[in-house]
Amino acid sequence: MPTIVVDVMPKAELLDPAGKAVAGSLARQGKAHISGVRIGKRFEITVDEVNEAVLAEVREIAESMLSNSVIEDVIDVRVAEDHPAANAGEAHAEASVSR
Amino acid sequence: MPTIVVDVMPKAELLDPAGKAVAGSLARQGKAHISGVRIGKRFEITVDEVNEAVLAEVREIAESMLSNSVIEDVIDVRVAEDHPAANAGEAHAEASVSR
Amino acid sequence: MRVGVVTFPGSLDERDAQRAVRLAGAEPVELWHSDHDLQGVDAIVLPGGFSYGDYLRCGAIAAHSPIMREVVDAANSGMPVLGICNGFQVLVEAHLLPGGLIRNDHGQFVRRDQQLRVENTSTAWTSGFEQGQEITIPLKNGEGGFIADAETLARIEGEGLVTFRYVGLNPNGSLNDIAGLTNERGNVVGLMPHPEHAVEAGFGPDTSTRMRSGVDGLTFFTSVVEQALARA
Amino acid sequence: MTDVSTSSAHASAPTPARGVADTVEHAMATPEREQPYEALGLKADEYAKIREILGRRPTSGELAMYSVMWSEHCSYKSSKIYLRQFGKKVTPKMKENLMVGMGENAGVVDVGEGWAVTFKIESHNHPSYIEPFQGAATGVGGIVRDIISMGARPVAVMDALRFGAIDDPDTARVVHGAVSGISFYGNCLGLPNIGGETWFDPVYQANPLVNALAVGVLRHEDLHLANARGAGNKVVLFGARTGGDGIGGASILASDSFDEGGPTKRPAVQVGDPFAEKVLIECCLELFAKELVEGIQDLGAAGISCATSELASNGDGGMYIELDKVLLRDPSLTAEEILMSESQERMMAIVHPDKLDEFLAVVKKWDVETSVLGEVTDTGRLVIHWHGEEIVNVDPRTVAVDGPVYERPVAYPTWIDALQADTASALPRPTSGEELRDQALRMLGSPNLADKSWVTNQYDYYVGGNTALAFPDDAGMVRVDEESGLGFAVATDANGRYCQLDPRQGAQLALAEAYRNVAVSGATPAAVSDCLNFGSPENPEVMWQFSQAVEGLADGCMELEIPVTGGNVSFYNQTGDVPIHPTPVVAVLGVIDDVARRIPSGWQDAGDNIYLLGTTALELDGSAWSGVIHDHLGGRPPAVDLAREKQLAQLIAAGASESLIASAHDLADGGLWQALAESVLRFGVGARVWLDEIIERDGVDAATALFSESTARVLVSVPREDDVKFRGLCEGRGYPALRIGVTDSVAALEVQDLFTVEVDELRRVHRAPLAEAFGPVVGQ
Ligand SMILES: Nc1ncnc2c1ncn2[C@@H]1O[C@H](COP(=O)(O)OP(=O)(O)O)[C@@H](O)[C@H]1O
Ligand SMILES: [Mg+2]
Repeated sequence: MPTIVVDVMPKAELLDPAGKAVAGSLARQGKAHISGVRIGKRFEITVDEVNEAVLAEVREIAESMLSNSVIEDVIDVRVAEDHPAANAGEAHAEASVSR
Repeated sequence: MPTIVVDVMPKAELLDPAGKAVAGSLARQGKAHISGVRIGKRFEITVDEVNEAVLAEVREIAESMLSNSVIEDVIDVRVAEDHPAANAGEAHAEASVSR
Repeated sequence: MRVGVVTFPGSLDERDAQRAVRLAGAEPVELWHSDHDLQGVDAIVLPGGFSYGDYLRCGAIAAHSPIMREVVDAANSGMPVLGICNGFQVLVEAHLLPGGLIRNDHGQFVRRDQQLRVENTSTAWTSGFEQGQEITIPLKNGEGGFIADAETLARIEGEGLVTFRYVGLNPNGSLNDIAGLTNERGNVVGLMPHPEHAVEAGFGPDTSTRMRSGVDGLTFFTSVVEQALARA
Repeated sequence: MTDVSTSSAHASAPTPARGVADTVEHAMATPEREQPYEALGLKADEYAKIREILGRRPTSGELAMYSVMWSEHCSYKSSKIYLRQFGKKVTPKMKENLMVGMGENAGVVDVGEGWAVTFKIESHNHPSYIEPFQGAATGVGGIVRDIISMGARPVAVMDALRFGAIDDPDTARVVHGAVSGISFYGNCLGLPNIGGETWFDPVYQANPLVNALAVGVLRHEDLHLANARGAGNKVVLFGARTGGDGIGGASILASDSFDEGGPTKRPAVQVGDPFAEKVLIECCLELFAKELVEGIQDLGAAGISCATSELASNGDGGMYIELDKVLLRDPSLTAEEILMSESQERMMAIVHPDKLDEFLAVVKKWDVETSVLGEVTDTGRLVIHWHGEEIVNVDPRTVAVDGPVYERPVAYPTWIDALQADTASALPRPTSGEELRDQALRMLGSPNLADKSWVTNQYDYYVGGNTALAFPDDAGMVRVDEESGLGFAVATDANGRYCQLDPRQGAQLALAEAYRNVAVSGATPAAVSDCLNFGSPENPEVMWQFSQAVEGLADGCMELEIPVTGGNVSFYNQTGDVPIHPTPVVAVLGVIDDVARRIPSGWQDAGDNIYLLGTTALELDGSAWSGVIHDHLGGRPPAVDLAREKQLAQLIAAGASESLIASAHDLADGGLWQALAESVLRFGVGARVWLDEIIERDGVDAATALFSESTARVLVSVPREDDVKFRGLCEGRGYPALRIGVTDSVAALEVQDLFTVEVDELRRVHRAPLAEAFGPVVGQ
């Protein structure tokens, strides 16, 4: 069954203590190339079919429930043509879908 | 500064209580097209530059620190050429990187 | 006076909230998440807990439940609503109160007897306190970090919406030590600490003189009852 | 993948393809087929026994059931012959208040006023090492389901934890994971955590112990037992869907010998969903309250195999199940995997057909998924079908009750004589005030005597509004009845060091300490549950330790006249060939008429008199002092005198009922010094103490007075105005009592003529070890 991927990230201007904690710990381990970490969520939503109506519905859910617009942004809603795990190692195509 | 995106998902064969709770709520709200939800994490890691060594380091961190291999899989580590938020609305290219 | 206490699947402190309502001299009324019926109550408490497991964002799924549509309408027409901990998160997710609540900055669940300063005594739930009074209320949460963007924060402070501030120790990284908020109208109040756990001597927080004897939380409930009496 | 409708090309061949059921018929037709019994943990003779019972080879489904149910974990095959003592060594008084004894999901104790309390402690050690967070979380989930199945409302949890050396690089991982797992699951269920233990010792390095305890309350008439009676009654599975969790081993069955592709990857870990469990609790309580179920059984280890065979064995003996009715999370699961799955948050109910609709309505109200799997029969057989074919046909008692029983070889450990001969009495003891102070602070700041707030600050003890005592007090206490104030208290204890020196006495010391901890809270001890953590039963020396510990515990309970109501055995706790110290964790439950009369463990007022009840001997073997200061373990643990413990408990109860006692704190690890320091630290009230009378009366030196771990001792503070009465009470009962100090408004602990420590310094030292090892203490 097709999967729609929704990516949600904390708003850039707000605190992300969890990301900060990971970045701090990496810095303490001497990982000098890494200057920042932010932690968001990735939703994999299995749908029975993909069409504009379904996509519109998922987009709506992404805005109203999967994210809280006061503190988070939905940064992407797209159809995963393949599960990324299946094609790790090669560039994979995902059709990005506008919000 | 360039960003490397790391996607981590709960292992497919394990229970994902978070996804289950969201799927249950969507079902109660009558969203009939959605049959399943799984919730993972999306890390945006800012690095000072992208090269094989940095990527290797991030891959290593993804496996050892950003995920718990007993219950989660790192499904993707890739360079985000543009912040996806910046180009939502059009197909965006992300170079996927093998694990 | 009848005070409704909403139970969501995963609510935990609803019986404590009912007890607090009773000890304040009012009648608790159980409200069920999937109903649309407020049963004619005069005020509402959204209790603490982990509604729907709180796996997505705390309070997020509960904010979409049927009863919340009624609660939002009632709140907008002035009914006193108190959100405690998870209830506060639900109020924030339902946009009845500004800002957001995120994972504690230290990443752990924390339980402690928390000192608070009462910053606003003109709300439905705080009129029995003195301005600036310091009270001790148990706190227990994993996601109590209050955040808002700079503009919202300035507005909250400017309009005096901050109702409680952490004193002595900020247990979760909340901006400006914010522990609780009210809306412009003062009928809706939300806070992370648990006043319903400080209503009965013997089961409350430690005080400076006696173990487990603090009852500062009772004033939340007597405030709303006394105002109702005054109006009647 | 599991597709029985497609007739496989191999269907007629001796080895069917994966997914096609190995039916009873097929098993009869292929008697010589090889089966992977060894990989499933069965011995050759056990496998032969199964063949003998069935009169044929088992089907792979039957093999799955027997292998999990005959495992050490489920069958108690090595421990059974010893555990029987708990049922035999009983006096009439011990049975008086026992509503349900050993053998059921959890024992039930009558606490008066029509109320009963049920409690049990269980281990989740091995899963908690592999994946500490989920392992510990599901440990809490599992024990709570045992409590629900008795018809009780769970009202509290506790956790007894043992980790490797505090500074080992792996310890922080296990501690962070286990503590946050317990915190997460218990907090989400709304169960106050009211106490437990946290120990560090290298012997638990790759084998942490995570023992979880749950307590439930019920009205007498609400008591339910899990059994399947009444032919025609429905067997219903409800709760979470069945997935591939915790069946690592079971995949062998489904693959190794049946499939050319090799084993599929099935995880050995289970993921917990406390929200699902919370809903399940409320759902079960409503089902019980509306009398819609005949019985409910929780699904824990061995999942459906266990629930069906136990329910059937405990009832009329027959059951018919259609396994393909089980709701699956993962449709690729085979029948064998479904039988063995340990997916969490599931329950099985026996429902009268007339009540099924109402049952389903309640379950629906709570959004819990359900499927009717089959019904109770009077055939005496447990018959399981898979898509219309019979894959299991067994006498359920042979699976659940009449499993193998071993009398394993027992050998007296040759090393123990030398160990016992190496007494700590020979170690140099400090004499100057300065030395004593230095050692006292080193002890207070050692991991096992240090403040455990790093752990306990992550636990909610407020929820429910009935918690009268919790950490850091000696016992947790919860109100049962809001009108009368009736309540219970529970404490858990075990000292692996003592048990290593002498497992029999060590077990009795654990019992004595838990008993004393309950007594000092003001409650009257009433019942015992235990979790026996040991090494491999195949090691005769371990078996000797086990036999000694059980005997000691059973004898001790008889002397104290409190029954063992249930518990758990965890074997194979070892790293390589090295077993852990024997660690029998003992939980004692007590009853108190009114929790308003509970006794605090620390000083709240200046000017009270401090009494030491009991006498002190040179008993430093196995002590915290010998371990911390000299890294020494040898000799014989302190003497136990259970008659005195009983007398002491009665004395405290009498003092409490006359409200003569302002605080009471038991003496255990770290001796008098530790009890004094903790009494100060509880509320920050200082004290002035003198040792000369102890030294004189008991003929000991100052170090012994401070650090000895002699038993049957308690520190009590008494308001001045009650002094005469209190002395009278002690004299009247012939219990030795010495006034050894007064509480003080000066924030310091002064041991007269020897040393003084400011409260701030005590606090700093006490708090340091866990924070240094695991990061800042939240909320401090
Ligand atoms: N893992 C834990 N969970 C809950 N409470 C704990 C835990 N570890 C220690 N405690 C609590 O901390 C306090 C001190 O523990 P401990 O020194 O072992 O007590 P005692 O010596 O009286 O048995 C007790 O109240 C105990 O219940
Ligand atoms: Mg104690």
